Amino acid sequence: MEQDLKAELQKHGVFTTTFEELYNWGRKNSVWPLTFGLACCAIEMIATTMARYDLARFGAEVFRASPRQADLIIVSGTVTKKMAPQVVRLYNQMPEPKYVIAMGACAISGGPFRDGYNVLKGIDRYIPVDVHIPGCPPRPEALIDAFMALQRKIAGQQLTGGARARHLKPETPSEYPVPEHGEHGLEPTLNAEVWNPLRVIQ
Amino acid sequence: MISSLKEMPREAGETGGMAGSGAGSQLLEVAMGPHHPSTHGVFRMDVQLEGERVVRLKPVFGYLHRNHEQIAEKTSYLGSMPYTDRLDYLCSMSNNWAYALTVEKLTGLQPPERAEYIRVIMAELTRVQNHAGLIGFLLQDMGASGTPLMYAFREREKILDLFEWVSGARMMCNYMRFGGVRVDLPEGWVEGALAFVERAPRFLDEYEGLLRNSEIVMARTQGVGLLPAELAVNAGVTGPMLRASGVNYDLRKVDRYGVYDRFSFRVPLGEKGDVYDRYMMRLLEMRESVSILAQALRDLPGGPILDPKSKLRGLRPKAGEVYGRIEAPKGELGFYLISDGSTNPYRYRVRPPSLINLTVLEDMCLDRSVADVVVILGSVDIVLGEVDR
Amino acid sequence: MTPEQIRSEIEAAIPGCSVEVAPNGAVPGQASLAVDRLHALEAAWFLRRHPGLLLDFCSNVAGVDWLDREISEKVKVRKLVDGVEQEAEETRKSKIPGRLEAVYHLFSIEKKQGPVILRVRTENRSDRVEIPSLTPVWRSAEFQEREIFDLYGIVFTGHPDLRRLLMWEGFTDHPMRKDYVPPPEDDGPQDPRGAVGKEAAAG
Amino acid sequence: MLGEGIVRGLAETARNFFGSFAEKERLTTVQFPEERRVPFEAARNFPFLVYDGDGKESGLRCVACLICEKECPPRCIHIDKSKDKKPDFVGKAQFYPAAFTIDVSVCMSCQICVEVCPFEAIKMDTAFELSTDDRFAGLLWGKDRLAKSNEHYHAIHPTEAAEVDERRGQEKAAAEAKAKPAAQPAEAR
Repeated sequence: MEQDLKAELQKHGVFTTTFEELYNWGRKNSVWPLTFGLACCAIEMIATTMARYDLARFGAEVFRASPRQADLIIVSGTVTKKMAPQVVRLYNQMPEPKYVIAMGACAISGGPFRDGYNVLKGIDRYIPVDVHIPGCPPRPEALIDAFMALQRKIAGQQLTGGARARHLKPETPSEYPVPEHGEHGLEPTLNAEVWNPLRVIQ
Repeated sequence: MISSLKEMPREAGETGGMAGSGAGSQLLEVAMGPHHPSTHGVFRMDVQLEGERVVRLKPVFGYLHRNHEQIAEKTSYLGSMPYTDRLDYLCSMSNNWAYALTVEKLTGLQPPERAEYIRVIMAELTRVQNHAGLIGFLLQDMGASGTPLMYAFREREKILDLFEWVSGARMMCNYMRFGGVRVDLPEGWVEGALAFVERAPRFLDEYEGLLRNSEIVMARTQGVGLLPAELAVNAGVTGPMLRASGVNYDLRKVDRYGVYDRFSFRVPLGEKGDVYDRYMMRLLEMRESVSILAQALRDLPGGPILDPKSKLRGLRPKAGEVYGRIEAPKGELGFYLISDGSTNPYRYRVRPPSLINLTVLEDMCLDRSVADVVVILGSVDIVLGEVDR
Repeated sequence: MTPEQIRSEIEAAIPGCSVEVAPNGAVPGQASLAVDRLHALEAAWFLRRHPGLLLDFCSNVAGVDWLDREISEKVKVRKLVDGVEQEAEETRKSKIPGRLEAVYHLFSIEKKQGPVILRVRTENRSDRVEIPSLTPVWRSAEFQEREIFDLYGIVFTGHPDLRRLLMWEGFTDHPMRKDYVPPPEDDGPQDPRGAVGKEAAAG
Repeated sequence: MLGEGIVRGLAETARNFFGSFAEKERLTTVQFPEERRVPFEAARNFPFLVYDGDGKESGLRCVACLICEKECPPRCIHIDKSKDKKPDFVGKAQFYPAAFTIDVSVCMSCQICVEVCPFEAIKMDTAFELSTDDRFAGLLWGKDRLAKSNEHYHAIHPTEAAEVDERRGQEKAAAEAKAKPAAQPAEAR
């Protein structure tokens, strides 16, 4: 249906929708995040759910403690090498469709602690990330902004056709290999399937 | 403790179904964490259970070990200041102070009077918001889901507004400098802080009335997690936890750092050292903090905010070492610095109160049930950024 | 009590114990007591029970890594130059062997005083790194000594539960040592100078 | 009496619930995307480069002295110094940054770059709605994204910007005054 016609009908009190839109509308307004706090950003994540910012207004009222009941993992804080396998395992245990928000500098790239021997330089080495929020820590408003960006992404996902959402493609994995603790660090140091390194083209 | 428990007479079926049918002979190993809603971050406890009773508990650390000490040994003295914010990320102002105090001891810089007062104000505001948050989390662990934490964060936001007003950031203030503070209080800030201090007793009454008399809270906290005074001292427990066991040791009174000797305040003490005492300790300390805040805001002098000898870049203290400590909301926060005369410290060590307070976790939890472990851990008040650093 | 007084009291009370007063060049400049490894535990018990000190609270335990250092000093010597005795400067190089060290900051809660700084040193940095654990005296050292064992590799003999504290079991390095080199990681260019735009152009 | 404490606690929550209808103070929620708190003047998030006038490239105050690059604790600033020199606001020939990159995925908003900058060239911005799905293109900011006008600086930190402008005005006046007597003896000779 054409957008103009739809808008016109809406003015007259006739609402039309496609199955895809209805389905995505439902999904985007009931994203349940995982109660998963790692470090400083987790406090801002909690602050976002509290009275002043109230993330519940966006349908994310329920923070689930079990990954089996969660749709979204907010990686909020520094992922250390000791913790990385557990984060990947939690991600693997979440049912599809699932989304990842990398909240704060540490989760994106290791942030200020990236020179540390026990700090993972970004969670996108092991699991795919949908939205990155820079900041150290990002303000609660920034998390809400990222949450809305994720909602827009969900609303725009196609259910059929070649460009359909990641979780609907049979060839994309739902689980990723869990890194192991080696003698000097994590093995492997990254998952080449997921990670896109920065290329400098001179 | 473990052996005595095994000898205890046991009724049939008391070991619970999970441990199997062999009466009391089988132990169940449970790993609580690192992803667990009640561990206040990424912290793991390897608990051995006999039925519901804890017979062994070993904390496992390091899930948030961010190598703060090593990074600090590679950056300049000033460059470590924003990293100290991220130690105990609820109390960045007091961490800043502890580090600034230590470097001042090392270099001989002297903060002016106004800066000292500002530091006291910031530290006490930090203490109020930390204790309010802690009580919220503790009550949440006991099942009072939501409401106390909501109240705590409502008040915390007001304090964070004050922090943001002066330093520009909500949590990671990076506000103190060696020999003073970074910027002066903006216009209207003191009035804003006074307005908060005036309202604070009302909030504290409300917060105390909310659950203090609740029979459930009393049943869950009184007599739980007993910590005798001798053990607390020997295990290096500090802060509200030590004072809840009845030991009168508050660095604000003992070391009299800053200008704490100019304020009149009391040091609340507990009797038994159980979870209830630790819970009440926080409530009482918040009231004392509010009284210090009122005095400091009343007496706040004018003048400069930074020692004129202090310089931002290229600080090179003389070779030597120093240990500085303050009474942070969680206990004695110390910094141990060794300088070799270069621009970065040769050795930089943080004495984390949260980590050392956990030394007695096993002693407090033995012979209690799993549900009590959660409450006892909550009453210790840990922040993983500081435990693992 | 000054560090010198404490030193003489320890040496009088514990036969064979040698204590060195290590100077401190910082502004407050409190000297510390370097107790020899073999008598460290006895010295610790002595300090804790000493009626004038009553150091019942061990606040901080820190590991320190001292690398092998070469110190060059300029010394004035008299030399015969062309038959005439002259004063000349000569640089002498001396080697200070590296060692690991555990530093204990002791306070007294009873007497509200402190700190007394105690240092215990290992023989070298590689194979002889045992020092006695002071956990039997102060339990607050338990986790901190484990941390030092983990990050510096000092083996505390007599520690009730000496395992790694922060890093995982199976990790073999001691990362806080000054000569620790982290394993190479493929993390692209650390320096993304001028990469903006070009990356987008590459697709 | 059993249950008394619980009733008292419930009374406390009830007072808050009903009080929120009467008291504005008890209503704390900020309906974020529609309703925004007025940002504090000191608020900071990520750095930006100030330029004077209209020239986004030519008006940059930065002279590529590399102090901020060196002092940045997490080392997220990367500068390439130019080969040639350009006159700055007082007419002195200075280098300029050929490339100036800030990796905001590393930046910890500590403001140390602002404090150490002797040229008032780098300041803190207050924008925080920066979420992106692109790890590199969205978070590696080059000169074109970092450069913001002095007017923008005035809009977000008015007091501070006014002070900076005054100081720069004095500097410029002093430089002009110095240039004049230097020119006169040369004519006399």
